[in-house]
Amino acid sequence: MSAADITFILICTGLVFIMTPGLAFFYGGLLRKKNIINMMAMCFVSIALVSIIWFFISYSLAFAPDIGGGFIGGFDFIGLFGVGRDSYGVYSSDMPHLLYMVFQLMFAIITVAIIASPFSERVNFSAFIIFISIWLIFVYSPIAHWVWGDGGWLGMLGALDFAGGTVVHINVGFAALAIAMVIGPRKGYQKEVMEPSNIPYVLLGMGLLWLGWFGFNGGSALGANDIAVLALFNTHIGACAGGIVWMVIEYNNTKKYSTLGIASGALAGLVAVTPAAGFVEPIWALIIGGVSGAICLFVLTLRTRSKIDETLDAISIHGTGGIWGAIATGLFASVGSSGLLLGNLVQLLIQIIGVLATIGYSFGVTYAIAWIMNQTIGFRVPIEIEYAGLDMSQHGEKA
Amino acid sequence: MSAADITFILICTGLVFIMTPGLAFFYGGLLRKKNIINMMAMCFVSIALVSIIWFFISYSLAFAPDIGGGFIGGFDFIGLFGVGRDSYGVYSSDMPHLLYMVFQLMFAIITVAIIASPFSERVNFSAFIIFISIWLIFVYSPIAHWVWGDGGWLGMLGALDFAGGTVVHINVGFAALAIAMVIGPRKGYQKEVMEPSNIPYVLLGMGLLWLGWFGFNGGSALGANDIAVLALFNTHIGACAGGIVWMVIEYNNTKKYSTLGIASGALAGLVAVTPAAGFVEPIWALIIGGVSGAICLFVLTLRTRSKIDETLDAISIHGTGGIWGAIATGLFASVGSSGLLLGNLVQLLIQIIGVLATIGYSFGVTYAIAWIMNQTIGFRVPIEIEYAGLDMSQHGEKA
Amino acid sequence: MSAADITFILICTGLVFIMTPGLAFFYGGLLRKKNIINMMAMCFVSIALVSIIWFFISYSLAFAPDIGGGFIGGFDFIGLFGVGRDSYGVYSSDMPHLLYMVFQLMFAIITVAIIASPFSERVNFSAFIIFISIWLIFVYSPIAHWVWGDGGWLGMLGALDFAGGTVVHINVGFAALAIAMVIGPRKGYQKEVMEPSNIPYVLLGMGLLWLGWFGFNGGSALGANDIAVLALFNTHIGACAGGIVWMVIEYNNTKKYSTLGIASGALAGLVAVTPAAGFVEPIWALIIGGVSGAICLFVLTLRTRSKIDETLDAISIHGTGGIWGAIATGLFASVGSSGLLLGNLVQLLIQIIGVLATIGYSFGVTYAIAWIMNQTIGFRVPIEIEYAGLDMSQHGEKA
Amino acid sequence: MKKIECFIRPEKLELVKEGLFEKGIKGMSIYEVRGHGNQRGILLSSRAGQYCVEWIDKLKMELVVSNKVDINDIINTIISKAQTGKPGDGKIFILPVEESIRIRTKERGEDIL
Amino acid sequence: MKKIECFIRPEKLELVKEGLFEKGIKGMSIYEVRGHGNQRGILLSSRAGQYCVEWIDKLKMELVVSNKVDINDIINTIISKAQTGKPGDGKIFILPVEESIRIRTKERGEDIL
Amino acid sequence: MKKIECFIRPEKLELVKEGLFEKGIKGMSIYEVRGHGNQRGILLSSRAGQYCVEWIDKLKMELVVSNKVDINDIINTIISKAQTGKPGDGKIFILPVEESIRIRTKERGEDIL
Ligand SMILES: Nc1ncnc2c1ncn2[C@@H]1O[C@H](COP(=O)(O)OP(=O)(O)O)[C@@H](O)[C@H]1O
Ligand SMILES: Nc1ncnc2c1ncn2[C@@H]1O[C@H](COP(=O)(O)OP(=O)(O)O)[C@@H](O)[C@H]1O
Ligand SMILES: Nc1ncnc2c1ncn2[C@@H]1O[C@H](COP(=O)(O)OP(=O)(O)O)[C@@H](O)[C@H]1O
Repeated sequence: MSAADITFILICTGLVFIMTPGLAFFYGGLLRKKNIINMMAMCFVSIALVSIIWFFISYSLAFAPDIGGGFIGGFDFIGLFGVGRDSYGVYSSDMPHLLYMVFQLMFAIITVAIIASPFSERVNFSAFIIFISIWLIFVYSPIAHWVWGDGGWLGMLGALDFAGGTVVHINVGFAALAIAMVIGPRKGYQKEVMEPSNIPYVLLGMGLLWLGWFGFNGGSALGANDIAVLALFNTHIGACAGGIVWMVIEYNNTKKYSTLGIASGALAGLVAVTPAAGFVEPIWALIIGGVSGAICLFVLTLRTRSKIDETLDAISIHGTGGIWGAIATGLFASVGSSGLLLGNLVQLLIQIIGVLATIGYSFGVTYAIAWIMNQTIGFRVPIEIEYAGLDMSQHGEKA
Repeated sequence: MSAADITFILICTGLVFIMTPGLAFFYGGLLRKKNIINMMAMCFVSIALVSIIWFFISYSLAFAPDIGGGFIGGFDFIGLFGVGRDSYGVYSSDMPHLLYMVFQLMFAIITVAIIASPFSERVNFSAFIIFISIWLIFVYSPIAHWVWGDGGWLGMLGALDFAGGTVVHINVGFAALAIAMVIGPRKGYQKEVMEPSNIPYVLLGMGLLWLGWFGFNGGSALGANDIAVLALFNTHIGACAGGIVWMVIEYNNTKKYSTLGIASGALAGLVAVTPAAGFVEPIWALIIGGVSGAICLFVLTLRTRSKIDETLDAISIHGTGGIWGAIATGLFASVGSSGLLLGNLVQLLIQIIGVLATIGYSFGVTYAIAWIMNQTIGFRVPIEIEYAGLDMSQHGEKA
Repeated sequence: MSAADITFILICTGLVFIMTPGLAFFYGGLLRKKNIINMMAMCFVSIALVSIIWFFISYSLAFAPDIGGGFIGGFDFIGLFGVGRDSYGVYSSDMPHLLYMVFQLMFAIITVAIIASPFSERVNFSAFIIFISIWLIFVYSPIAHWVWGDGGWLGMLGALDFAGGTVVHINVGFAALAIAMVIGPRKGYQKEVMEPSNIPYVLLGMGLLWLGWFGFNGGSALGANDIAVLALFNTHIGACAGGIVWMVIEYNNTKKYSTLGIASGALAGLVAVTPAAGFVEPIWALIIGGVSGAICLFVLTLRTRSKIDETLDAISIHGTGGIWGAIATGLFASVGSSGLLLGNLVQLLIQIIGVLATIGYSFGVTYAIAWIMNQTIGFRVPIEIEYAGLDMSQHGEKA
Repeated sequence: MKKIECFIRPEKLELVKEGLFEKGIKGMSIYEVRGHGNQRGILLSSRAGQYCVEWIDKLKMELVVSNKVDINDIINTIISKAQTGKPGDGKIFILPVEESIRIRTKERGEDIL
Repeated sequence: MKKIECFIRPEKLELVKEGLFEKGIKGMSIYEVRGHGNQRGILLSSRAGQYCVEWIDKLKMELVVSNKVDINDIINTIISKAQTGKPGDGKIFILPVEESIRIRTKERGEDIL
Repeated sequence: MKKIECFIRPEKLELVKEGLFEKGIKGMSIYEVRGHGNQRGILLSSRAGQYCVEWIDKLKMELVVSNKVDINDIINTIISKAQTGKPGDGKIFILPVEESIRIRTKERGEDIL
């Protein structure tokens, strides 16, 4: 075991943790004032609930030795049985297994919190709680297993995903799309003005997300080494490029420097650089981030014109940026791996398989879960409550 | 000396530092808008003032070699004399003495800031400043010495307190109770509505406190090792369990998912797990946190029905959670120590002695200091000012 | 290479990063509500833009081997050519060159963001973007080279600047003064009330700045060692002393405990201790910080009575505190160096040369750039827009 | 000229506005107010249990209309859009206005409305 | 019917409200306003020294009362609760109201108040 | 006595206030309102493109003046200070006031204004 690596991953765990409170502010500020608490509550309850389910079952399903042909982990780590202070060489011999587990937990939390996007401003809080519990077990855990689990099929195939482009971003993006399609748009969507109520909150959230992402991508090197450094810098420069590109395109259209545009572009850059962070040289990270800013803005514009009210655009940013990032990794990988640029077409194909498999599974299974829940329990609050805002009715609180 | 341990404790020092600004937002958001700045000022002035007193006298009283039968440290480290860049083997040979000192300082700061609770919305700022200076010297320093100081009697007795359950939480809880009893309730208490004015601030504060607690408990291992990992995960899972339990109980009563409830429960969990963090297996941390959510909510409910306006419930959360945590450590300790569950009844008795001694000293001495100050200088602002809010009168500022 | 040092500097990079979002809140809260987004946008765009220019050119100008008699670096590192995962012994053999580069980048970002001060509430956003791009290349890069660059003349001369007193603070302070002089005061300056609109934001910003400063100064030791510890503690105690001194002086004048005063004093302390952090014993850090609180308040008072609307007082705090800190380093240095107190008058003279050279270059060149831009593109928005606020006109957003 | 002051539920604003537009009224102003009346207070959550807020957020809409307009028609429009039938729907008050002036043009009288 | 508009100190709100309740008045609305009058401005702290805010936060309470109510009694109640005797206590204005309507029931007239 | 209600652009507040001071008027109150009228909505940026906010921030200034004051003079002062000539400059309304009382002293009538 290495004290330096333990230090590094411990701190990175903290950094990834703070992303979820950051997301609460990022997302909350984008909604109308009457629903801000509801969004923050969704993020904070995700922290608590995901952790407990992870403890008892999800970590095992994702990271215990495979039992289903690369599809799902077994029950060896149920209740964290055997996950202790010793290292577990399969994942890292430099740190206690417990540390690897809690670092991974933070990824699961933020992923589940991002999924709050399509639930914004219209959904019963009980239904949200039930949904995310099921989703964590049946969607997140298997996909995490495929890519990072011991014996997961995508990992075995050689798919490159440095810090969770498929597991986190593509997954959550398409899950969000499926949910949005099932539960339908907010009342008044595309008719009434639904203004972002607190842009400083969005920027506070962005600051914390950006900081946290250093832990997210840097920590994914699982050690304090040159790859961690590369990943951190790539993360940063990708975010910068994404922010500038989005801002410039928006400026061309509107002659305004939208601050939300800078923040959204930086987020798009961060997402796209995630799978590539430790595999590419910085110049490619810059390009990946910049291109992501353009693509995500394009998809977001299409989305906002469509009937699909995937309110906070997990699909347009996480979904789209995640796909582009996964493919870009297949194109530009050169550090400890090789992509198309180094003549390795196979890698690109593997990446595409990873993307398609994730989209298919995530969208399909999420749609099914959401559809069944919608038919049975039902997601939507009554229309008067939707108009009056969820903060008062669901939480008895006012922002 | 170990560079990895130095890194770890340096960063943990930063994490514990950020808890106090976090507390400023957590506490500030719970008060009425006209007093929010006053609360934040109490927290920020605590940072500055405690540091300076610590420099000149308190660190010595707490951590210099014992001179009073285990009760108080001597004057060896007055003005940080001899506390330098070399390590001091009594506390840790892995890091400079200066680092140990500043890490401990951050604990003193947050403790003093928590004590702002019973001063909320009614107290002259000058009186607050004087009070905390005295309290740091006469209450915090001795109790820190008992538990952690070189030759402190509770430490010698074998009391287990991983990261400050007695020194920080029980101590501050009962001190807050004593103060609340001396200075009396706010005008209009239990008659007028005293609504929390900014729940997003509470959640921002909670996010920072939670993050900081990783440094608080993790750093208390004083090294980047498996115990630090254990402490960090226990901290996290205890908070999660506390948050869920409180939320569920509240939901049963009110059919609302109170976001303040999630935050308060998580805080209760964090408090209770503090003394146990490095001594128990995760499953016990989860149980300690969950039970703490229930107990603290119960005590808080009693408190709010009582005549005692301990406004932000340091007693109900820090006091109560701290007692339960100290006892639970005596019950469930099994890592590097053994509690009742491993047949060690003595440990439980020692824990109870620790709890009682801390309560007695903290409550008694704080009551005496507060009583004398109240008779002489006086704490309360005139009633018109109390109604108009302290921000304008004490600070000339508006939130 | 050392994993512990890599960990430390990676985390410090994150800490310095978060200072800029912190500054967005610190500065934003001091302005009127109609301009808060504009200020935050200036800070966030600085992050993105500086990073990209740094990548392509500025890092090379500052840190590539000297080509101009100690005045400027060459083009060896253009596009980060050759700045990779290996260490570069000239700056540190303990970590990848890439890490040293990104750590330095964060310093450049915060410096450029501080310069938003004189642009507050009156400037076209396009002009700001153009200005900072030029300034980074022609002012920041050379001065960074002088002090820290390989072959820089001030560094060769033996000037002591632990973490950027001259490069960051004096530089930005006098640049801000020059800009303020060129673009002139806001309409209504000294006639209308221009109240700080959000003091909690200022305090949130202060909390993040303070935390980040641990990375700023601590990380400047470039390793997790006793000097890093010393620097961190000196940073903290200097801030505390500055905060208390400013608060007490203000209290004597106004009988109010201004929270902005505590925050500003702490900032003054942090600035002054920056060049000295790793060179002086803690007691001197405390004195440097405290004296800085007094001097900066004095200069700020003069400034607010003058016709110069250097709105957020980069000159009074960063400029003044930076000069005092640089000189104080020459007086009190004793760790790994020696100042006047140890009889080394030469050091003091060198410090004074460093101060004067920085002031001269920074003020002169910045004035020239600003003057030319003002004559050509023009900085000011039309007067109606200035009255209506920049958030709507420049960004299409409302806080 | 008359001034119509109406206190409505915040969530009804857009509906009322649309209704007035259809009647050709477009000059109006909105205030955020807190009101007290027949509606029972709202229960909010504190850290332990609930507390009752007696002051309830309402919007007040104010429109000055010309005597040429059928005021009962306006009132009926507002009522039809703002009504839920539960306590708290609010009230409408009619006040006399003696003069009105458009700042932009200095014009006076009913026609500027 | 009359409309009573009174500007009061924010900290007096609850007292005035209680006083009105005792008189049987419960329909009222509150606005947050900033006012100017005889009261000198308030000194606030900036980073250096103080500045004077001329606009002072006040609450405006508005209640429409029926002619059946003794309006002087209401005025006296408000005064007795809101008075401190120092400049800034505020003013009460009485305006005529021509009609009032309850949105919930479409009822009109004095009796809905 | 008359009540002058005027809706103005927020950035004109200080100018109007100064103008009124010069005329010897110092009692006044300010409300933050959102208004609708001839002014076209404002375009704001969202994450993608722009959206139009129809409700525009305005200030409403309210001043009750004594009959001894030349009301046209006051109106002209306000207009001269608040006018930009572009839609959205706002309107002034004059309402009758029946009585006014100073809370501090219980004095009544025109002289307290
Ligand atoms: N007499 C009144 N004067 C001023 N405002 C009133 C009056 N009566 C009602 N209001 C306003 O109308 C709102 C709704 O009134 P309420 O009595 O609760 O409903 P309802 O008219 O349906 O019985 C109140 O919250 C208050 O803002
Ligand atoms: N003529 C007026 N028109 C409108 N509002 C007024 C008028 N006079 C006073 N006010 C309101 O009443 C508040 C208190 O008035 P002020 O003159 O300061 O106190 P006092 O009535 O005790 O002399 C002011 O802040 C303002 O909001
Ligand atoms: N009839 C009205 N009743 C109430 N408020 C009005 C009325 N007409 C205008 N206003 C207020 O005045 C503001 C400016 O009016 P607008 O019609 O846009 O400008 P202009 O008077 O220059 O044509 C509006 O935003 C609204 O707040």
